[in-house]
Amino acid sequence: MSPRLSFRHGVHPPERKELSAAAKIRRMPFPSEVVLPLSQHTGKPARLIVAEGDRVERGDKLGVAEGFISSPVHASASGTVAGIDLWPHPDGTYKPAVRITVHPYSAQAPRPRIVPHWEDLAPGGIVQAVQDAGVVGLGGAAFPTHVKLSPPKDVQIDTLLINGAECEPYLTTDHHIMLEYPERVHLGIRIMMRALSVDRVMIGIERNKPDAIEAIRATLPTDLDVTVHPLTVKYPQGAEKMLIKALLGREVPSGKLPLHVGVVVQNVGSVAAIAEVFETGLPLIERIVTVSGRGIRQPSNLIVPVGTKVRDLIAACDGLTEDAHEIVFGGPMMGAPQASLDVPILKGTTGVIVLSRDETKPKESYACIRCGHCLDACPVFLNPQLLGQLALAGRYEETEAHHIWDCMLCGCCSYVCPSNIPLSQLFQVTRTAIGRLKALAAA
Amino acid sequence: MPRKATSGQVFTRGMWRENPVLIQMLGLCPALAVTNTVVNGLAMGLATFFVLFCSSLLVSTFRKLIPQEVRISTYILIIATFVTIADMTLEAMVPEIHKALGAFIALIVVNCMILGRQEAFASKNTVGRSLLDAVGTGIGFIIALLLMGAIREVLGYGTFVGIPIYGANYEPWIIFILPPGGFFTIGFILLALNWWERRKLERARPGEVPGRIAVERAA
Amino acid sequence: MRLPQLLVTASPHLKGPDTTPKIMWNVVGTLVPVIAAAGYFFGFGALLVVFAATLGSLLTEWVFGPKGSLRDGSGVITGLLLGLTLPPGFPLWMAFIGGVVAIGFGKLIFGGLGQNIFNPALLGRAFLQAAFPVAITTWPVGGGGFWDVRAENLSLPFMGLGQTDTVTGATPLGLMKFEGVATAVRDLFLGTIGGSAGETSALVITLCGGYLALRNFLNWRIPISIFITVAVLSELLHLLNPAYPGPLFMLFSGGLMIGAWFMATDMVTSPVTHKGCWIFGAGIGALVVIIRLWGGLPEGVMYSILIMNAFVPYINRATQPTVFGTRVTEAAS
Amino acid sequence: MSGAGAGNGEKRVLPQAPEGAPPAPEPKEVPAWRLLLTLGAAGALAGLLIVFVYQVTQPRIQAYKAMMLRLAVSEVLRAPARWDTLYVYEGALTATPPEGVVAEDTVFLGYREDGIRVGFAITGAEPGFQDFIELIFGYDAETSTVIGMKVLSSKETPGLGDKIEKDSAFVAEFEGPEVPLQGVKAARATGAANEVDMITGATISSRTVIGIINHQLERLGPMLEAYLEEAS
Amino acid sequence: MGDLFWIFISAMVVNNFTLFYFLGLCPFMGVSGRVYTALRMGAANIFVLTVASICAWFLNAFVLPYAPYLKLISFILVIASAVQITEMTIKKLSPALFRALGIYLPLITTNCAILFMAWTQANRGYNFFQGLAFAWGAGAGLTLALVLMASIRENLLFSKVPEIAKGNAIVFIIAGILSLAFMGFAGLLST
Ligand SMILES: Cc1cc2nc3c(=O)[nH]c(=O)nc-3n(C[C@H](O)[C@H](O)[C@H](O)COP(=O)(O)O)c2cc1C
Ligand SMILES: Cc1cc2nc3c(=O)[nH]c(=O)nc-3n(C[C@H](O)[C@H](O)[C@H](O)COP(=O)(O)O)c2cc1C
Ligand SMILES: Cc1cc2nc3c(=O)[nH]c(=O)nc-3n(C[C@H](O)[C@H](O)[C@H](O)COP(=O)(O)O)c2cc1C
Ligand SMILES: Cc1cc2nc3c(=O)[nH]c(=O)nc-3n(C[C@H](O)[C@H](O)[C@H](O)CO)c2cc1C
Ligand code: SF4
Ligand code: SF4
Ligand code: SF4
Ligand code: SF4
Ligand code: FES
Repeated sequence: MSPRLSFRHGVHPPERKELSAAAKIRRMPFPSEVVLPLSQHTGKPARLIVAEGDRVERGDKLGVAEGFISSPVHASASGTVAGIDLWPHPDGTYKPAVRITVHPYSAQAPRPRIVPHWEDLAPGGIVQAVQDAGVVGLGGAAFPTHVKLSPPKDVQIDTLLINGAECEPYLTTDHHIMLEYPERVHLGIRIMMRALSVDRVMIGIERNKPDAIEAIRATLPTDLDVTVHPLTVKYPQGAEKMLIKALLGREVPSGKLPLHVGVVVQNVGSVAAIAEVFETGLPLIERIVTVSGRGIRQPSNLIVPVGTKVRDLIAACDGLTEDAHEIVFGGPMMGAPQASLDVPILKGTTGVIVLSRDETKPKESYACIRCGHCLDACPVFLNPQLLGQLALAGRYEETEAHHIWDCMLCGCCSYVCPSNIPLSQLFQVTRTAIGRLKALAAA
Repeated sequence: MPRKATSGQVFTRGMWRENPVLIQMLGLCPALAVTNTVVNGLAMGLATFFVLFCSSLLVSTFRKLIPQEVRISTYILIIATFVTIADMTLEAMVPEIHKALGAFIALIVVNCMILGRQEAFASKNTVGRSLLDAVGTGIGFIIALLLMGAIREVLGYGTFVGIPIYGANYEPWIIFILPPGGFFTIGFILLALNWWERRKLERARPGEVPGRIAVERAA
Repeated sequence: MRLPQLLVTASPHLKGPDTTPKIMWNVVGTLVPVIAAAGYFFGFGALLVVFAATLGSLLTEWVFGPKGSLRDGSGVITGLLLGLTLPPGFPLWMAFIGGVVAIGFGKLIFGGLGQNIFNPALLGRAFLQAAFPVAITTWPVGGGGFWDVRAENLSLPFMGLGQTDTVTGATPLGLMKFEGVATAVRDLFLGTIGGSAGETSALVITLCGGYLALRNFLNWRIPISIFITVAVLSELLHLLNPAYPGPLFMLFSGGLMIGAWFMATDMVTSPVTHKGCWIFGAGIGALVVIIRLWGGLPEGVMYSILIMNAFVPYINRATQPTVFGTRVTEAAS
Repeated sequence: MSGAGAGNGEKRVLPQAPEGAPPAPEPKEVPAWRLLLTLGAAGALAGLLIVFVYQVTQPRIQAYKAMMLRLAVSEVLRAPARWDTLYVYEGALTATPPEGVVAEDTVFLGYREDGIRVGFAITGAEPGFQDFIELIFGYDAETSTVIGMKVLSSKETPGLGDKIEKDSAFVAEFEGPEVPLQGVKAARATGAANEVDMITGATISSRTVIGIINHQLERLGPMLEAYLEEAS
Repeated sequence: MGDLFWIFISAMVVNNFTLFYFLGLCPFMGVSGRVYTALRMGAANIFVLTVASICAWFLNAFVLPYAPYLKLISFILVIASAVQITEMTIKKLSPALFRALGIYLPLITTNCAILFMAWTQANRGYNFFQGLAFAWGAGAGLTLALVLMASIRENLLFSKVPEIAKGNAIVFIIAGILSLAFMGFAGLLST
């Protein structure tokens, strides 16, 4: 038995993965319209290069990367650009998006293209190809992957961590990728190892996915130093700092990045996406999404064209149940609630969770009783109790002194708080406010 | 620049509206330490009154002669003199009370209320006005001490000026003559004053949220 | 498709099982056996005292508290615990006043649930002890049937115990302190002794407190550190001078058990950090030993907890957790 | 009104400027002799007043003190006709201590009308429940009994600890018990000659009273006996 | 030695100047808003008390036997001047220390706690070391009360204290509760 790999604190929410764990990945039919926001990733939005009325083929560029920390956006279906307008974005705002009316009779076959042969490419070439393909992190943050693949010269990366933790309840996306496409994951790892010139890879998978662990183990390449590590089941095991702590025992310094401790963390989905780029030559235009929760009739794991509206996704899962109450993009712990059925699935959307009335949390909250449960839950060892009070009192400078910027908004504190105080939400709001104040001060 | 107060105002304001203890929070320690009975409070009040009155008289009389540089030392010297006199007089006349008040008579010397009145008023005003001010402030001080003493004695001993007022079987609330009771009593008085003040505000301006004012004040 | 009325709330969208009222009502539930034991050992009068204290608490909460605050259950705990710290023969009107003071000046004046600094129940008791020191140190002698209600219980409001010249039994601590007589530890453990209603059966209290600790409704570090400190200090002193009582006596006598399990652990008035809880508990333990052995009063649990309550804001300040990744930064630089 | 915010203590008029610096720059220089003169005049006036009042009040204060002492001594020594004041000096009692030294303690030896010694009156002080309890007690060295006790000053809790002076039953306990005294709870009294019933609810104050007497006698007892032997 | 220890403990907790004798309440109400300020105020208090204790011992031993009626006047004037002189010395020797304590010194020099300490020390006839133990006990007690109150008040900033209790009322009530809690130490000297 391998050692218990974990981090301190954290919480154990009900997993509820059984809803979709047995559903094999299937492809959903193309919807009649897809909506592709130009900002689907961390960093600058892509720059538009098509106009209304243009005909586009599946895989064509709609926008190009604007600078290094940016990523292009590609058409996920063949059709006509019906409009370029402000469209509801999963983050709750309206953002510029390209709306494509899907050609109803198209075979949706991409035009023939050259598949780059990764073994012949220098690391820089791989990075370029990854950027051109618009690959971003599929683990949720949608950070452009090519940036992670090009570490600064002065840091030495010694380990590549593959994040297969999938600690969020309900989600089974990464689970099924590992279960059904283990070879693709390994191919992606090979490519990344070449791009990063590292020779050690560790794959961390939570123990609640024994079949995925088995599948990945069974297909491990024998010529490389790639190892699989079952992890303790605990949220947020998949957060990169926690993963690094669990697997390597290293602590990423406050305010620093994993590369400062010589590590790059990549989600299994992102790795598989890289492999696909070099298998098919297609850019990142579809992804696997878990649709789950008691509010959906048929929980599924679907291959979804990026830009599909939730409405269509739900229809592909037999629709909502009577008591469907809340729709969340991502997992229920960190995911964003959606007010509209028109928001599109993005590259970084790991799942769509439809919570029924009895799964949503109670609304009534009480005064903080200083129980300290939030301190026990916080994986970054903050004092959410104090931070919450400071935030409520508007004492922003002190929140900064108490490391509000180290908070990863994982929601553990809110989850355990018996008084139901929306702590992590408060921190998010406070950080936005601090940012605005600073911008004002700078201007 | 506020208007110069009339003589009447000079006389009455210290009694209640600007009561030195309850409103200005000056001279707190005697107000708490010796008010476990009405009589002690009264004796302390009278002694303080005497010192305040005599010091104001002297300071305002000689205000033009006392140079800035040594004025504080001079005031302290004057105050200390009268306190010593009060101390010895009380000891000779009412030794029992003198014993009950203990060191707190000597502490009148540092009672910030007295020095404050010299610095803020007697050194700048005529003898007449200064005496009016001293009498007003002194009465205010006595009122506060009597109020404290009455509450504490009635609850803590079940007597008023030594006379039992509840009959024999009353169970006294000893806490009120102990130190915590002193703090609680002035706390209660301030609560009552605040409540009264807010009620007045609410009546004066119906519809307005009085909470805001108090929040500003507390901030 | 049917357009549902969508709920939009911030993440996380899941909520842990514990809620504040649930914790509070659980504590109320675990107090039931303790109260039952008090009734068993002291008779109906003890139950009346608990009832009067609770009535005072709840009425005050209802009249002056925020709307609906009775439902969260914390006011009930305050009343019950206050009642359990009083002698079974305590005049009911005084117990009622204690409840009023506990909630009014222990809790509501600070803003209500969660915002008070001092343990309300103990504040209520400290007030009563200072106001009516004789009544609160008048311990009934045993005997009498369950239904015998003492005359003192029913004394009229604002009136004293009367000149009935009550025969007072002594508590084990009083006996020890003032007359050098030790009580058998077995009696202490089972509860067949004199004392406040809740100071009796260490067995029942430990079982109930242990249940709360297992469910994480109280921080076990606090009682444990209290017990360890008291045991170690009293063992050391006992070795130095056998006239001092030994650790078992110290642990099982007086209000230490109910204080450590139910009162020091009030989350509102104890530190939020684990390190803080250890310090808090150790402080209480040390103060208990100091007051019991050298102080003027036979029992010091109540004062020890109140004093340490006053230190809690400072302890919280001083024991902030070390943020993830900051130790490394310091080491690296 | 109660704009009296919490910061009031800082706002009030301070004896000196808050920065602790000398007074702000003056418009015109005041010559030093005037400063000294002012202070000197004030000092002289103050001295004069004080000395005058001192002269007037001192006799009464002294008289009162003497009266209190007389009352106390006559109370604990059952109204003796006269008494000697003895000083404890270098482990012995003496009626006339050497000039200029401060005696460690004083005791009073009382005589009846017929010249027979009643006993010693001894003072003592120890911390009680709140603060020091100071008392005087009469002691008959021949029979080794305490013959009276009076509390001179205490700050014990009214209604509880102050019973040591106000509860006549307790005070009467000290007429006749043998030393060393033994404090007991009324319920457990055995009737032994050295027992003193303690006050319920004020055990600590009672014990302090008993303790003061025992400790003083432990210390002074041998001296008293030595003095008596020498005198007879 | 034991004697000195008990004098210290007595002045610090059993008969805490602020909580039982109500001394130094004005600075207590004024500067107990922040822990940092309270700590510095406490240090300044200990400093002035030390100076005052030495002065009082000196006066009591050499001056008052000859002129008892000058007790009050001499205490107040000598303590004030001595503090002034030490203050100027500190300013020269250690400007940093002066900055930390300086602004509080005038505030407390003529403060009741200081005078009471000197007065009581003289009345009880303490010798030099007993006097210092008394002064430091008193200073430690003042600091303790200040710091506890300050940390509680910092915490109170987060509480929804009812409007009528805001300001001084709640501070007095907390002081009352502290005083009540410290009653647990009563009698600590008697056994
Ligand atoms: C300016 C910038 C540079 C970054 N550089 C790297 C990098 O070189 N290597 C890397 O692993 N991650 C890098 N990141 C990404 C973060 O480490 C992290 O993966 C991203 O913020 C999302 O993390 P999450 O999914 O845990 O929230 C960078 C982020 C930013 C904002
Ligand atoms: C609280 C929290 C939990 C996370 N959990 C996971 C997870 O279970 N699996 C995962 O792949 N990424 C998770 N992430 C994101 C990772 O930190 C990290 O950004 C990601 O693994 C990097 O890979 P990517 O760039 O390929 O997405 C989590 C982040 C946070 C802040
Ligand atoms: C407010 C208060 C005041 C007290 N005052 C005194 C006191 O003045 N003298 C005293 O001996 N005990 C005093 N006590 C101590 C208790 O009454 C103590 O329990 C008692 O001395 C023990 O005696 P008992 O065994 O006869 O009850 C006081 C207690 C409290 C709570
Ligand atoms: C474990 C636990 C212990 C508690 N102990 C007390 C207590 O000793 N006294 C009290 O008044 N309330 C107690 N409460 C109730 C509640 O926390 C208390 O009334 C708050 O202090 C009110 O703000 C307790 C609650 C819990 C969960
Ligand atoms: S919480 Fe983060 S790590 Fe876990 S499944 Fe979701 S995105 Fe992945
Ligand atoms: S949201 Fe922030 S404060 Fe709360 S547990 Fe997560 S990291 Fe800690
Ligand atoms: S979990 Fe909630 S109630 Fe408990 S300390 Fe944290 S914020 Fe307060
Ligand atoms: S003596 Fe000091 S603390 Fe007391 S009232 Fe006067 S200034 Fe305030
Ligand atoms: S009133 Fe006491 S220092 Fe000012």
